[in-house]
Amino acid sequence: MADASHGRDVDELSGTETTGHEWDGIKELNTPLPSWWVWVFYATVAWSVVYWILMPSWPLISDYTKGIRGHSQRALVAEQVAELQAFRAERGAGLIDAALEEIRDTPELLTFAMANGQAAFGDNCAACHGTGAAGFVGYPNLNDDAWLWGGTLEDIHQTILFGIRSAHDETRFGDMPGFGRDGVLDREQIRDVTAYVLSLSGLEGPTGANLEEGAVIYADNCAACHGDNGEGVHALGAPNLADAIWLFGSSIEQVTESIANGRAGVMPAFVDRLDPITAKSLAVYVHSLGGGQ
Amino acid sequence: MPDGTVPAEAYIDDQPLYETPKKVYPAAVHGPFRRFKWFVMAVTLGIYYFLPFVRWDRGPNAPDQAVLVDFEGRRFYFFAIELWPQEIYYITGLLVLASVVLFLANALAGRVWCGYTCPQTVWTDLFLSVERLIEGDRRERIKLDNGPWTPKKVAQKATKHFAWLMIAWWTGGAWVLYFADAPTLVRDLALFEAPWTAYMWIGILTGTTYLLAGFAREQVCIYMCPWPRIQAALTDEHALNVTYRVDRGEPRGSLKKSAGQAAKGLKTGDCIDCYQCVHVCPTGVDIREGSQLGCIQCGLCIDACNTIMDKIGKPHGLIAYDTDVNVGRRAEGKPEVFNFIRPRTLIYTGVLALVGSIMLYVLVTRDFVDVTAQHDRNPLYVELANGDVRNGYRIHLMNKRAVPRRFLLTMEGIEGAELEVVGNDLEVFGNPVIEVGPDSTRDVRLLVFAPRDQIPSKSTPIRFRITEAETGESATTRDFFKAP
Amino acid sequence: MSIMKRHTILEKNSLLLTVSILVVVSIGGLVEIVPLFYLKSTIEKVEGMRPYTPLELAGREIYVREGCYVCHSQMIRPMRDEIDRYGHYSLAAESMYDRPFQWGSKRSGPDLARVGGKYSDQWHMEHLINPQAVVPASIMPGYPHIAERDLEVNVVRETLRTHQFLGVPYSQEKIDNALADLRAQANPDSEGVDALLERYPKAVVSDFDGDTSRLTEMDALIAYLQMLGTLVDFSIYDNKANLR
Amino acid sequence: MSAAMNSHKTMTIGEGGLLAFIVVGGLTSLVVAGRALDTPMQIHSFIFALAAVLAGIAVLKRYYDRPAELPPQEIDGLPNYNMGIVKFLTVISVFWGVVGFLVGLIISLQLAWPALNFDFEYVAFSRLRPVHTSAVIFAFGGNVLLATSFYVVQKTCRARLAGELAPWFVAIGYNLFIVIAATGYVLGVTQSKEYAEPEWYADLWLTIVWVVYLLVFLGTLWKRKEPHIYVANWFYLAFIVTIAMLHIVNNLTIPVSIFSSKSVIVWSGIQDAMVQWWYGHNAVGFFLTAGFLAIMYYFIPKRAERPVYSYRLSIVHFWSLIFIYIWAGPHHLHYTAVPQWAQTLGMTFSIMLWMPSWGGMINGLMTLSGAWDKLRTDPVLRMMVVSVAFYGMSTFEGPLMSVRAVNSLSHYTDWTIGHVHSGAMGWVGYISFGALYCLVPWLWNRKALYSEKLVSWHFWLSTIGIVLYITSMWVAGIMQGLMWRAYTELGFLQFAFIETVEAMHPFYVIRALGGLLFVLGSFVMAYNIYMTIRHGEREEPTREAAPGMVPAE
Repeated sequence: MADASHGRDVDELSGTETTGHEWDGIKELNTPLPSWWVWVFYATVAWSVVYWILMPSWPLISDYTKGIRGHSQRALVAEQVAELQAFRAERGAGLIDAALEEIRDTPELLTFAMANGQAAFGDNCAACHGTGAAGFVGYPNLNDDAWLWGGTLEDIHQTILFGIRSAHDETRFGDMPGFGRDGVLDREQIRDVTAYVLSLSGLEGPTGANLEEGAVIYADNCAACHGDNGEGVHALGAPNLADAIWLFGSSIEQVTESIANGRAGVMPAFVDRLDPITAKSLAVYVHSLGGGQ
Repeated sequence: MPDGTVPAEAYIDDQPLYETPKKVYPAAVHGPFRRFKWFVMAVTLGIYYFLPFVRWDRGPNAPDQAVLVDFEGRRFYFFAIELWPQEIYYITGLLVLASVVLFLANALAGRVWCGYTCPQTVWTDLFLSVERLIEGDRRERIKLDNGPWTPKKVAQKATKHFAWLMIAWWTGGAWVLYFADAPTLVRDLALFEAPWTAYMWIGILTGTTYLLAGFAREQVCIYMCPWPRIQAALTDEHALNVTYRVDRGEPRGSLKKSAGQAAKGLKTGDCIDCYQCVHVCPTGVDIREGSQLGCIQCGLCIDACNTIMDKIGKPHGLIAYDTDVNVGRRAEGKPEVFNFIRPRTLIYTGVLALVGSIMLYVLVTRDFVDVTAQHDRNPLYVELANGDVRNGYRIHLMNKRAVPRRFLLTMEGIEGAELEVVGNDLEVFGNPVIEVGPDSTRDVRLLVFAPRDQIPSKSTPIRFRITEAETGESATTRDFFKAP
Repeated sequence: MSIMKRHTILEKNSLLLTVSILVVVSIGGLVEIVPLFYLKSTIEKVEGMRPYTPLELAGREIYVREGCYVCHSQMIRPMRDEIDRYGHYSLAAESMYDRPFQWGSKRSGPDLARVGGKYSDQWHMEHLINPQAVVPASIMPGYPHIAERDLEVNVVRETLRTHQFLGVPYSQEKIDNALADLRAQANPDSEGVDALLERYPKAVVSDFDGDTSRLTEMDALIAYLQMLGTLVDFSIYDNKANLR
Repeated sequence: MSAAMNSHKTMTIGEGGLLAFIVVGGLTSLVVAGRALDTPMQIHSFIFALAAVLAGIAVLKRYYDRPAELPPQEIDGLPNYNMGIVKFLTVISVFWGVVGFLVGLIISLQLAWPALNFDFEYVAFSRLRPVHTSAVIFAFGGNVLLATSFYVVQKTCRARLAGELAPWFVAIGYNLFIVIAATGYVLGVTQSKEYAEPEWYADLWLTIVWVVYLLVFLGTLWKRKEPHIYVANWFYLAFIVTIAMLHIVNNLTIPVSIFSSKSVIVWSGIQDAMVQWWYGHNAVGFFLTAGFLAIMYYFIPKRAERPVYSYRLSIVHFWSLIFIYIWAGPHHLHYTAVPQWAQTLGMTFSIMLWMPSWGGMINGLMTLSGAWDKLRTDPVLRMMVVSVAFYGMSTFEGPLMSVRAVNSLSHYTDWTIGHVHSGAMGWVGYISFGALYCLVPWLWNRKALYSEKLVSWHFWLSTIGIVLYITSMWVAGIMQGLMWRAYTELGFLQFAFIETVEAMHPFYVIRALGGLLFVLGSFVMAYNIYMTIRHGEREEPTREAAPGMVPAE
């Protein structure tokens, strides 16, 4: 087995020298490395070096090497998002001249308005109305079919643009006075009218209240805005009192509070914050949530 | 430690760290296997290079390229078949089919894939034939490589590499044509108006083709490719393999030596040790050493040996496709058997037929319409002024035909429920009808109104169905109706 | 003497071999990890980050216990589609109080980095109890036991103290009031709400599981989910100052 | 030293010390059990206490049963190998393998049919998945590594394993860790760091066990009769040393109380992420690669009876592999909040890792040149060669997936799962099966396995299983990635997330089928190994049993 001239151990099958060691019958050949292996390894190293030069790579004492391409993933994605937004704006250009109904009834415009409106809603409206537009006490649920200021596309668009009791000149006002606070009604009268208002939607009023008294007080003080049968008036932002929906709550305490101290929820005007396309999109989106009339 | 050997450290660095492998100079060969290889090469390369230009009419709204991977539109077109992203599972089926086919081929005839159809083999063969055309056959090439750098050598080498690069470039070019409309892309490429990714891919594939087929060649098969190892593990003793018939060939010797031996009455083999089988081998192995890693079983040594056998007047088949079983049987003096139908091949064929028919079935009965629903998560339901309850859904309709279609949307599960699709006026008997454009999807917002007294529970299972009136094609999806 | 020949020294000395291995495998980690502690650019400057409230922290432990991280990532990558789907890409600063981090490595379910405030408490509760009841195609397991089980509060203070020891800004006041804060957050009518909000601005106070009479694990988990990704004030966050 | 003590029996320092350790440990566990602040801690400290009692009895029994003299280092000039421990570890490896694969099958079925979670917390997917990963990596893989390392280090050093009780402490202690870890996951005890989920007390315990393991291994190397340390032992050593380093750094936690199972990690957020994936990736690199390359370096040349292909390739690829591997961790954090410089390093080093990884593949495969015909007849060798092929494929796919552009598509999807399983089932699984099939007849003095035909069955079942698994996951992952980033013509996302979940269903079914075949294969192996141990070979062995056998114990 051993090569006579060199005293080296050579594997018969491959004709390669071994290292001369043996572990539990295992020997090692002294085969040189395949050249392609070495060259591909060098190539990967060279490629890495180039990559390090181009891109942010090595950490230093107070900073890291930025790479000569000035690459930044965050800058890149900001560009991509801006591009996408520009693309969408271009696609949405049709919204500028389209009437709101037209937007709703044209699938391409609607798809755009819905997606755009949804994104804008999350950014601008969700804080008060909730991300699902289900509202909170004092902040109307936009999903249901009760609308203080009207639920047509045009009404919603108006409300979004100019707000309610907002600082904008064109905003809409409605005044629900504090009948107790202002001394218009006394405690007993408030109790009676509370019972009457609750009875309009079949709810139980405070004990001991006089419903007939309440009806009279209602006719004198409330019907002007809320209508004779409590059906409400959109133009005044006076809610329907006969339905199942209560913005400020339907408990005796809550209704009493509303009558005694009044209510004046505020919705900001968005006309200066949103571009016309987005405002229209929002109107269509909110309308589509289900309550739109 | 065996005595008398020198310890490793004494001579460990006598040798270079790495060595360049001995270059293989395959010689030209003629015969049926060579002709078959030419044929396979022509067919496979022909398909590869020209398939992108084949047209297939799909109507006005779809591309007319027979085979197209449309990343932008996220569609895959293969003649009459069109796949959407969520149908990529067909590819799983194809991959499984491909591996079973490979297994079956292996059980029948070993590494036929390696020998004839593997791209590495095909392109290496192509590059070799170009090399042979320009630099001459084996002997000339060896002489050229060992000779000095004469102008003629420079010219020959330059021509060869130029030709190789052209082929490689064409190869890369053909690749990108599968991803866009081929004639347009060819024009754009020529006018340098194509997207940079196209040039990048062409560049990458030109480089890899040039390196792999021009230089790496058999090294890929010997060191890098996993299939030879798996193949060797999957094969069995009935599979056909290119085999040197030791019993007939040995003891080998030159004609003269054999004649001498025969004169002495000693046994002589048919192998005249002419080395033709080694010279024609594209991976440079000596088939007479038995089965080995390097052999891709292309059969060229069979052609070479048969040519020699003709010349010396001996029968063909000293090297032949043979099985291990027959090697054993001949040694025992039994007749040869070729057992192509055995449990293994039957199982493969069975699996192949099964997977194939499942895929065919799925493909034939493939839905051209689909619907999914997504319930509003916030709020789950809305109570309306009159006490009714409303739920909102996002309905996603898919029309996989190349024509616009109208679907009737209905809901089962709650009596008296009303459906309203936002911004959609079409309806039939109170049920919305939604139009979806050709080969596209549409999202609509659906509002479902249910009278309070008709709602059975807090969470009522419902089912949406979309139906195309003319064809009756329909699809359904499950969801729930939520109530307080 | 070549390197090859020198290698025989290592082959004959196991201790030297051990030490050499240790040195060779230490380098990569040192170069990649240590700078993350001293490079100022590693964590962005943001407004709004605060440590978890005791209830959120308890919810986070349930999130960890149930193995939510196995299927849900909390890391929105700076890619167009992820920003569209989930919101602003996640900042390093947003997980500065996360021990351990919950970035995840697989999305069998959607990313949760900004799930806070996206869905209603009620949806979360129904979904956690029986996911298929609200999302029929979901493959998520149901976790009804979370709604049934009372929240274990016996190591709340110790947990906060351990975080404090490791440098999380939990003041002594926060630790002292940990239990009160924990209860207040799950009951909007309770007295401690104002004090809680003072200690933990932007904390979401809600009756998460719809039952104020009990403090369940569901309360804690939903409280955690509802605050995810809501702390950083992106209206004043300077994207350009933190490019990387 | 044994000659001096032939008259009367005394306890060795090891025995006495271990007993003292057991008593102290047991008492501590009881105290903790009594005052535990949560149920899992109570259960676990009772398990520890019970283990201490049993271990104490075992040590004492062993002491009273043993002759006064300790086992000699050599008998008639031949090393007196300690094979009892290897036998124990071999059997327990098979057990954990079957358990781990089975849990994997269960969770894959849960993804296809979520009703199989039964709304029961202890079997929910999210709690069982760490059971699966830990069972296959640490319980199955770890025990195979312990078994083979104890076998290989003895054989290639021609020396008896260092210590008498220490190896048993390592083996039993390690498996106690597994039990604590697995029961912990089911009970909800986890620190949520992938592949490092066990809580502080389990980590502490593993640290003790691991240090003893290193000492046993080094001790045996010190006793070696061969002048040089064999290449397999370099890899084992790198595996043991590096895993110790990774384990300690990644699990630096402060318990909220020593009576509570909960702890708080010292790293936070981004640094924790970096440490975790530095650990996680190198658990792959040093546990599942270096450790199993060591197995390859012994069992393939041994089984094929061929010399190792290239000594110098061993050197070059060993050092380049361990140096480069450690850098590759950040490729798990591409596009995350980790600074891009770290991602760049992770990616480039992953690319540079390609050839060092393939060095192992070349050395494994080319060792078989000259013995290629043996593949036709020896199903065990067949398994090992396919394992090396899978190693080659996954170490090519790995660098590919570390490229940021590819990773942006593949990350978070099932492509990663497919990649991991081609490495885990193909490479780690097959090389382990091969080693176990080699070891069992050698250890129990059988001429051959009970049935080589059953090995073929195992091979075929699991190969088809792997093909189904990786093709389905690969395609599924790409589909998922493409669907997530698909936009409509109007520039809005095309698919809701839940639609991508729905589209995964057929793939999950195919994957579960693949898993089922793999599990069936492991049953066949368990039966075959059981029958080999009980009865020896059934058929006439088709080939000679491996030479160089030394009677066990």
